[in-house]
Amino acid sequence: MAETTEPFEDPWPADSAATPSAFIVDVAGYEGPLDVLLSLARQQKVDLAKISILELADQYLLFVAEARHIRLDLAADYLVMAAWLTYLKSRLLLPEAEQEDPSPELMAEALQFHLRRLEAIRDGARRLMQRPQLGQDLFRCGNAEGLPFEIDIQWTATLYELLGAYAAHTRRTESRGYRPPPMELFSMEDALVRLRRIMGTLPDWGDMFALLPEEIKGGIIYRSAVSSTLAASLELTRQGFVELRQAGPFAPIEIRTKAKGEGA
Amino acid sequence: MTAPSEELRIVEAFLFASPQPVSEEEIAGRLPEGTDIKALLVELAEHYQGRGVEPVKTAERWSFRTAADMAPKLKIRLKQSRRMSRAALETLAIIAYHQPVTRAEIEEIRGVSLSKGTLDLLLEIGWIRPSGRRKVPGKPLQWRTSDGFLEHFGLDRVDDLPGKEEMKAAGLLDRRPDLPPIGLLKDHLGADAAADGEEGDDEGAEGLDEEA
Amino acid sequence: MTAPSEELRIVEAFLFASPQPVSEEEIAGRLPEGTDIKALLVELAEHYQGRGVEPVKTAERWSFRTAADMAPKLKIRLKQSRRMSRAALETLAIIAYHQPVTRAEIEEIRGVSLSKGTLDLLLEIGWIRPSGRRKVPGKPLQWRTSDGFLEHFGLDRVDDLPGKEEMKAAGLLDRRPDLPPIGLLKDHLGADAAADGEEGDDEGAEGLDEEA
Repeated sequence: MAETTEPFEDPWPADSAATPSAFIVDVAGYEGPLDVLLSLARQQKVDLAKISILELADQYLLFVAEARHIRLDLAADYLVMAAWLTYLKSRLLLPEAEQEDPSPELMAEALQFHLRRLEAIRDGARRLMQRPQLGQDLFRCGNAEGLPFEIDIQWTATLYELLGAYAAHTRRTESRGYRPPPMELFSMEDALVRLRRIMGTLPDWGDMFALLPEEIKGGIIYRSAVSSTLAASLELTRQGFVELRQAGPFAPIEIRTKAKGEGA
Repeated sequence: MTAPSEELRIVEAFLFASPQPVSEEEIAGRLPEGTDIKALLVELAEHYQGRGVEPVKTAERWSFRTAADMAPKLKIRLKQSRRMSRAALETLAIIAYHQPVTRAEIEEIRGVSLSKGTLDLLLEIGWIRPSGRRKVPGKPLQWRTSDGFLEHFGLDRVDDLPGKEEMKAAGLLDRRPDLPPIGLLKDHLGADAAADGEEGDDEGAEGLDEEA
Repeated sequence: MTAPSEELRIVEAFLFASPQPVSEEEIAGRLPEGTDIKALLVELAEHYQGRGVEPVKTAERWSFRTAADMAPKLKIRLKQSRRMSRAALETLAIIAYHQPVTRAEIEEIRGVSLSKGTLDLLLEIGWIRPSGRRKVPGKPLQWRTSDGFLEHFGLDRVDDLPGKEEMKAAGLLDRRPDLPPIGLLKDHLGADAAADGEEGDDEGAEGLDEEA
């Protein structure tokens, strides 16, 4: 079945080029001299290890000679191989007199090895391509949904960052400038503002301390209010806004707005 | 188990390999005419009953999906670390240094109002814990740092927080007595307090920095 | 048929849902420690025997694939497969069987110089990858096949290549010097050899036929 579904072109022209004449016309169809040699060797239809190197050399030299009639620019590789085979052939034909190395037998064996190796690779490539291939014969899951994922957030902070934040906060608080603790006591200024506001509405004498704010009766704040109000009243008297009187020691101090026109 | 029929195998492979869910018409197009597609799909569903994957029909089209209960087992957990915002860090530092401390006190110390998420976040991370209620009107919850906090920051005890003693000595960490409300005084301070409050809102909004 | 174990269901769902083939380590990470992964995979393969899809191991990783004999039924033929030149195919086979192998060795085995586009093409398809440099003068780059190659041809390991054992046994994968005198003669003819290389380039350019 793999044959019928094989989408690759059949890349080996060897079988179709089985006649010698086809070789000559179609030099470009070969991938180098080794390719030609392999094709020629296959024509001997014997095990590549037992191939007749002499016959092979003759066939190749004939091929090159014929090919040169058609293509004078025949590639160097072909000519190198032709030269080498001529040399090998001459060595093989000579009686084994001198022991030059490499011996012609060894050279012939090397050529056989190369041919066998190339054929093995071609066979491997063919078998590889006959395997069912992904996306062509086999399919992976077309719509794999993927793996759901969940993100674990890990909050990180170093001790240095923690202290840094606190220090920054401290610095920020300080940089707001010096802020005295808010005055808890009733200040002279508070008393002045308050007395000025109240006095306009009081036509007659009244107990000065009865005018203090209701909500601060008792405690240190009340006492501060008493003293600051007294001081404020003295100041207002000096300015001529109010009059003060006291019937006797420890008697209530009375206050009233100074009548208009009476002068200071 | 009987060997599956050729038709069933085709349906199975087709559902599996198709890039999109396939309609019953499309399935029929792959099979000899007259094949009972519905029966095949029922057979397929039966076969996959109780397995890790199963054929499902959505919007009139079929596909294989992992069984619903497999989702937690397949989940990939990605860890992502995030840095804390300045507001959260500062809040945490204040709790660490001033504990036990109420929300109102944190706001007072920071001088800005606390965004809602900040304490929640710290609680979720496990760095703070509630610790009883303050015995004042409204009984506000008090906060302390947790053992998780000590562990994360490599501390044995809260007292090991460096600098605390020095800061205390400088009076920087002293809590001032609360002021009794005096109308006039409040009026004087009113404007500044309001301005501070606004700043706090802005900062609260960025309670959670989104940093990669 | 007995109900599949929870572990088997997880393996099944995991292989199915993962966009990439998964290693046995990755599978183990999803299961309780000490689970016999190999036994589970054998069990899974048994279950899918004769069905339309089956678990396969390629490049040491597992995934589901449609059964090979389903091919004709599934063929959609949306895109025509690339046609590779003989040079590209042989080069791929040489890299596959002889890896790691240098460019010079590929040329020696084929007995012809390699056009530039051939390796590029195989690299582009994602079937080969460079793999270190040979420790000989010139430090030539060596080539190997990639996991993508194994996956495409459904091979678990390079050793599973068809006929590899026989080739090895016959000594055909041994490294041998080039035909000695030929090397010498080639050096003499350096200039001509370069011209030949150019011709090779032309051929390489048509290595990939784009057929609609």
